[in-house]
Amino acid sequence: MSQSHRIEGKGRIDRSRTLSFTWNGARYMGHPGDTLASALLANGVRLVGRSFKYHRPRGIMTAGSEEPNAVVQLEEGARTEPNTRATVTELYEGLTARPQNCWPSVEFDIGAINSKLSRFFPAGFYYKTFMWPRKLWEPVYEKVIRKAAGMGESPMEWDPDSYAQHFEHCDVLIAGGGPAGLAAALAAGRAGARVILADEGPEFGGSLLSDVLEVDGEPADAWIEKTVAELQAMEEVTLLPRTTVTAYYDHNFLTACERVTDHLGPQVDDGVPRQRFWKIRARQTILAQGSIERPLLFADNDRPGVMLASAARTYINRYGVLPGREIVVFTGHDSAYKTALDAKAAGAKVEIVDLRPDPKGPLIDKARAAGIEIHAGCGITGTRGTKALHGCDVAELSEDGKSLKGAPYSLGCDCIAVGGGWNPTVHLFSQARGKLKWDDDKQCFVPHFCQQPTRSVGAGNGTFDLAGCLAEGLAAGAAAAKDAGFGDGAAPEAPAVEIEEEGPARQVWIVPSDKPLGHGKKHFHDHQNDVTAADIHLAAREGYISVEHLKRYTTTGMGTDQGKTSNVNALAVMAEIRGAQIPEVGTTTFRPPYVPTPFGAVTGQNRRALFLQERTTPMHPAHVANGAVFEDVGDWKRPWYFPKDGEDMEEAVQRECRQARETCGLLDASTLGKIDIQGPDAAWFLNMIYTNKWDQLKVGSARYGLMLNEHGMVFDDGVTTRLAEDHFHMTTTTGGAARVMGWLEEWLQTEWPDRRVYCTSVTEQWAVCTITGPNAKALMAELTDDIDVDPATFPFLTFREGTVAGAPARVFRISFTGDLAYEINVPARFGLSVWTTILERGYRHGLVQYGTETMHVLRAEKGFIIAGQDTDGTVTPMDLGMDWIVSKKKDDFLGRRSHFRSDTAREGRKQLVGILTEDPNVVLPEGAHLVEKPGRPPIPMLGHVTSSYRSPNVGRSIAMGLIKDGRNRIGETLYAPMMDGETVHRVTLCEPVFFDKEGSRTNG
Amino acid sequence: MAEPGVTQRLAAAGAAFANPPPEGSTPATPASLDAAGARSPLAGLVGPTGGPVTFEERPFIGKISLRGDPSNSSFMTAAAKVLGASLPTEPLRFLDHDGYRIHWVGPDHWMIYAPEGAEGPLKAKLDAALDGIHHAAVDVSDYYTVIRVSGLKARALMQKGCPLDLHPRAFGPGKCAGTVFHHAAIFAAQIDALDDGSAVYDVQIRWSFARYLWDYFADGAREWAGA
Amino acid sequence: MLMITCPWCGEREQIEFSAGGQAHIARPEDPAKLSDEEWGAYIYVRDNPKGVHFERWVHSHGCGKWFNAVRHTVTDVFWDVYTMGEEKPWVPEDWDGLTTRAQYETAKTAGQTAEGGEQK
Amino acid sequence: MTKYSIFSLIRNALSYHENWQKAWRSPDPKPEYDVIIVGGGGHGLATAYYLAKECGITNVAVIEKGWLGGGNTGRNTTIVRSNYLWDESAALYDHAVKLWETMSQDLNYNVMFSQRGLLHLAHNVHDMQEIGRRGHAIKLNGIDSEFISPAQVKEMVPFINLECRYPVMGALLQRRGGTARHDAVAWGYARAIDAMGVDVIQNCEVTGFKVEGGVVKGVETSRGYIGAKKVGVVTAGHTSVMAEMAGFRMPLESFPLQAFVSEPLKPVIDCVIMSNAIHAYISQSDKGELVIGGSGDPYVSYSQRGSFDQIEHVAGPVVELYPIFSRVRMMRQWGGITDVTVDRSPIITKTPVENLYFNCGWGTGGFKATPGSGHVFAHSIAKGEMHPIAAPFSMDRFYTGALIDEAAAAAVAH
Repeated sequence: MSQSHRIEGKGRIDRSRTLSFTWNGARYMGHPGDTLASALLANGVRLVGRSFKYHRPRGIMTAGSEEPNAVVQLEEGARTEPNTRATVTELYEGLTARPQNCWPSVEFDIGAINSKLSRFFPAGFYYKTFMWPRKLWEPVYEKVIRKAAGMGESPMEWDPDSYAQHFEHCDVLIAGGGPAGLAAALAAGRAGARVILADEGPEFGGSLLSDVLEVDGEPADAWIEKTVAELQAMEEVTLLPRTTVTAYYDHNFLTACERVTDHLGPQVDDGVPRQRFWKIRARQTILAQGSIERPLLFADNDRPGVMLASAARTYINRYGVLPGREIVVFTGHDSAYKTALDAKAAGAKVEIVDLRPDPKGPLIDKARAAGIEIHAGCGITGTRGTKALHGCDVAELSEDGKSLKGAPYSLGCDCIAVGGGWNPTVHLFSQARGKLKWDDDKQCFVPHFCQQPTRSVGAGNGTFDLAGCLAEGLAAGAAAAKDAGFGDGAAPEAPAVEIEEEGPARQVWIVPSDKPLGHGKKHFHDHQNDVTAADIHLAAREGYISVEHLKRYTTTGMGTDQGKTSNVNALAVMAEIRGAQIPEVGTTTFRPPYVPTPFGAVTGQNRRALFLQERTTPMHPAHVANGAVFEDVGDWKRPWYFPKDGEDMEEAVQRECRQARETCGLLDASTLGKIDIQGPDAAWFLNMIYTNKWDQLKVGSARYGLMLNEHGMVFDDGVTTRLAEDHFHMTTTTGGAARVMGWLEEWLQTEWPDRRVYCTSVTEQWAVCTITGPNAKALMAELTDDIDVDPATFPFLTFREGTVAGAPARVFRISFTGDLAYEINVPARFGLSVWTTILERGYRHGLVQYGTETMHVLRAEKGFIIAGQDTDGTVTPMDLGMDWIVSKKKDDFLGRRSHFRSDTAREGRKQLVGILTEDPNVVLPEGAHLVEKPGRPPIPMLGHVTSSYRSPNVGRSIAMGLIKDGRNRIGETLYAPMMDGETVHRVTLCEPVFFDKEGSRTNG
Repeated sequence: MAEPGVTQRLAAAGAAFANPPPEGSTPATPASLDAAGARSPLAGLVGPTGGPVTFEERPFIGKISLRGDPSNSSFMTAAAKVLGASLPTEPLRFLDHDGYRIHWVGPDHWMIYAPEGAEGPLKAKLDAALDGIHHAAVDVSDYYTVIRVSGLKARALMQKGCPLDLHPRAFGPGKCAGTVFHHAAIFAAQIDALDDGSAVYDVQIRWSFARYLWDYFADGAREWAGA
Repeated sequence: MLMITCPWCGEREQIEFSAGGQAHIARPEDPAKLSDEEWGAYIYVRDNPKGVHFERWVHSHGCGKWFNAVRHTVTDVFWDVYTMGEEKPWVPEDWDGLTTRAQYETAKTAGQTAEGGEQK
Repeated sequence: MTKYSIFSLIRNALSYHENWQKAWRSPDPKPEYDVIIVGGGGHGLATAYYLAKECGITNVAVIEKGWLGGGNTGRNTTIVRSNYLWDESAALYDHAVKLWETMSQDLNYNVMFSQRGLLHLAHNVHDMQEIGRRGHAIKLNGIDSEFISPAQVKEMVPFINLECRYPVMGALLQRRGGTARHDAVAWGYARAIDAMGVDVIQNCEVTGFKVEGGVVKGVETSRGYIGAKKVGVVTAGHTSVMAEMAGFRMPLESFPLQAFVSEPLKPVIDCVIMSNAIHAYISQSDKGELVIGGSGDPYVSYSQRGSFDQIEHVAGPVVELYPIFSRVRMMRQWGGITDVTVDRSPIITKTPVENLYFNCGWGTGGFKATPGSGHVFAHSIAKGEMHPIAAPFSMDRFYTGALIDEAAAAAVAH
């Protein structure tokens, strides 16, 4: 199909190359430099989608990221992208896109029935109905609503592309590379500041690219080229085209999304990110995002062919596309006259409908001179054509603009270019907590005050003329640089530009039609969400007059365009209704991001293998080689169990448990937290941190300790060894390591700064191999020549230094199994070799390597607790039956006072007890609750099972739990109802020790 | 039935990881124990070479964490005697003195690098010299390893995950800082800067986070592989 | 994301820090002497002001040091930071109008000279 | 109050919707009320609703600083569930869910409560133990709760990445859990109480309490003094500010919590999915937006905005658990102020000031409790005696130590 609407010789597109693309199943041609929207218009395609609610046919309305209508499903399969703005999608060879929200097709859309029934779907209709019968809500009503709602379709395959993040710091960040932004960058750059200039588009220049203008006596292009060249030459200036500054957070932290390869179309992932997400900390910012033209609210203003005057001008001048052959420009402002003139020059038949009874000024004269007919004091009262505009009705308006004077007459047209005035793009300023003020002359919100160091310039600051933009940009650039410590703040001289005089504008917020508002014809202000002026009247009528209620009730401004073209019109209508001024009605908050941003871009590289670190011990390669199944413990990968050929978890764990007690076992305990504590006050410090006493502990000896928070609840435990008089080696749980280190530092630094104690984390300095079991001694003896491993001379809870398996080692005689055990600590670098040596030597001693599950079973057989499993932050040492570890001699330690609170001190709290099922083969699920008598829920619960295993060494299932008044209930029979609601297990409470109750095995 | 030697099976399996590393990073070679039976966390991993960014592990550097009170002159003098240079008290600075690299970590905390094997003697000397003076000299040589990142894109690679301002105006040779690289706490020191804009950093990382950081670097460097 | 000035390391990104809650809560000398209400207040009750907040931060991923800060909880602007043990910085009675650090500095100088530099 | 129905809708359509009544009046404050509720969010409005409907007290004013439902009511991720661990919590939240089930009909306002089912994913052994414990407890409290396998999760959410970091090991399913249209809850209550004669007063800020002899007499407001026999304060994030005015302190801290939505998509997720280990929770609104939330910032702030790193810490998990959403775009993000207690359970309580009642500390999870909270609070205020369900949530627990620690056991409570 030929590009029927191209204008010979116009535009910034590269006509030497042709790109083919597919829209809605048909093939079309375009050129490099086109957007999908400009290419569609060039090919005479007007109908590009259906609206959200009424499924009305819609066409391209803007030429920027504010587009409400032309949001399409780009590409298919893994790379499909819903809700993509055709107006900012750069054309590439082979691009494929289709319209959204229509079925079976955009031309014939069943959903359009909604349009016929639209009077039954006013704003908020769903709040008023679908309530009866209640049971139909989810299966029927809501299902239908959900099907009808939504826009594009989510990809259903994993995103094959890669993304990246980048932290950057700069002195001056400039958002927007139009005339003002370029000027600002120039001034700041020349002052020597670190500058980042980001612009949404592929090339800098902004509005200059859409206009026919001169700077310094030559076409604007030349000035842009010159300026960009100078900026590129500056070492400290970073130019970021195709980069949208998406959000402005506190303390001048901004984010920006750079579309690195999107304009090239789908790429094979060669490491170059599809998008780069910038996280920028700027000393100063300059916001030069320009402005967005306002549509006018007139009857049926949503036909395909109705577009913003500025957009029409952009299509003509930048893309060399004539948006229509018969164009009616509808405005109350001078600026739209430029569109009329450019369109006329490009060969279109042009007429102007001007709200002003007597428009005056140079542009008006030019239009008249060009022979363009001006319908002054008139408004458009209706439009014709459903899938494409083919005419409109025009009538003279009354003085107050609220009614029609004369009878409407009709004009033929296939495009209406609407210019309803300008809204500065204040989104980022507002996100920065900036306060806006209403400018009555300009009839728009402009930046007022902001607590953050930012400056708004150009159209974004309500300065709409080129000379002003350049001057403001240069001044702001120099001033920002100065505030960041560069230059004297003097602005470079501004280039000479022609001063455009503009006459006064006329604002008519709702253009009347021959019918009362809401009767038949529709005045749309939010084109995407189908919200009309009548809906605002309805909302007001029902009391939803707060701007936030209005927004939420009518959904105006809630679409993918976030109301860029609709919010101010909505406010204005509400203001008229309330007889208030627009600022009294207030603005809705501008929320980040400025344009929707892919989750993938925000995530960057932090996905898949890089989503979160997998921490492993020095022995990990051996574990992998030995076929370990791993358990996630915090972000550690710990061996869970080591299945032999064909074993399932149960079998492997039973074997490991049995063998560890019969002969000996080996555990990788490297993940335990380790903290080196030294200083004259170290013992005093431990007295405060732990519940038991430490000052008497002999050098070379170790002791178990419980750590409480100030609520008196157990939060960590471990064994701490006195290496020297004022030197301790503390161990913590794996999960608690960081928390405990932070806890110690917090108390030392904030509460006891005068105490002489230094804590140093050494968790990963040491790899830890724990050997346990009857044969541990024999195996140890083989591994070391310089340590006497005899339990008699190397007693329980002491430590020795020496050489083990060729590595310098600290060996601790501590045991988490209750059996004779040696905890061998070697520098991490030797972890793997020592581990493998032990495995090889151990074979003859019947050594079995075991994982965390077996570790849990073995400790449970002895009733040893796991902090975080048998405790949950609500458990005191007394609740655990560990009164013995709470010193009665100390009058203070962290958490002590809380034990005397009425509820903490009371009898009958939940206490740790052993639980034996009547049927020894039943292993209770952890988390199961015990009750006095089973029955129909609700049933009063006594507490829950914290640990439960099948123990080969006890020869039956064993469990522990926290049970109300548990210690007094020992011997009682209770019941454990299961989730199926039927099965109930009889259980008996007992002491939480199941194996070697007398503790005879600790010394082999 | 005799159990096959573990080392053979190690060799067979190699150090595969539960989650495959992202493209671009090579898996560890089997076990890769050195003669002394030592193995560093990144042993056998080979980073990109020749391109605009290169990185490699610098294993087994001796590392002593030293705590002490800088306002206590006897501490400062004693430490200076051992090291031959006084501990830097200016924040975020490190200095080199005959084989030792002394980093300011915090107002009462220094990290001293020493040649492999020299950490033991150094710790002993410090403890001896500081006997009776409140201090803590702790050997953390294996707690961390160091990855050296260098090249034209070294800074760009670092800024993919590090929030520090590494621009020459803000950082530079002789500067060091504790910071983060996404989920990993790191200690970064700039060793060198060349006129062409390339930089050299030593990034200290905890043993168990080393692989994460390495894989991140490897993935992040892919975009310059072609360059 | 906040930009926080560590008294030792200077301006750093928030992700290097951990928040430590209200500052200047001294642990009672002799907890045993406290009533349940007093003890409960010490462990659970916090100022939580809408306005000037004296709070603690720790540069956990930097130099590891705890320090205090004055931050306005509506503007989230840090007015001052100071090391543990240092005196609370002066804060104007009426801080409603103060939205920027600069405004605070001015008020501080003015206020302190007015009161002969007294801390309050 | 004209009844809303399909018929009234059609009738009004014929007159171009020009005859709809105001949903609520904008009255001037009377000199005195029997009860003043400070805070026009869901909880406050619900309190007034039950005062009027069940306690026969209609001389009530709801005083709102800004606009109705403008606080956390309009800022949350609309999740409703009652699968809490402790008996006290389960009682409170299930009381609420039961009221949710008939709310649209009770209020004659469609709050779009849909019990689309709510999943708590378990990603490691600790998670499994946690949902195991919670699941059994909920079940024995007579509340619906099921364990489901990864395969069943896959059936409900076919595109989920079960093999993510911390692979999905199972899940706890509450079929009666779901979502509701948050704004509609505030509007529905306001319309209903207005019809019963309650004054809903917006843009009226409470600036102080009048207390005589330890008894509250009324409130000073930006629209003058208003007397009251009893005052109930339900101001979420601003509770500490209110308490300060009344002369006491609360065990609360106000933290920012952020949430965000994606662009609207055709239906893709039908249930609510929560994950603590991979920290994100997600559902899809009737408009098609993915509604996503995560954890809050760790510092006190009243700015109703949070840090970007929290957004990042939720977007990452979303992509990890649901890699298909990588190309879907975040459309809008916002923040609220959550008043958080140390045990992550609310405070519904008498105060040191007689006849002054506080309902606060709902932290990140208040929306789900709206009707239940209002119901028990109304009865407590009316009787002058805490409702049995509310009693355990009194503020004494912070002195006796009888915390209801949902934080300790169930990690974050959304």
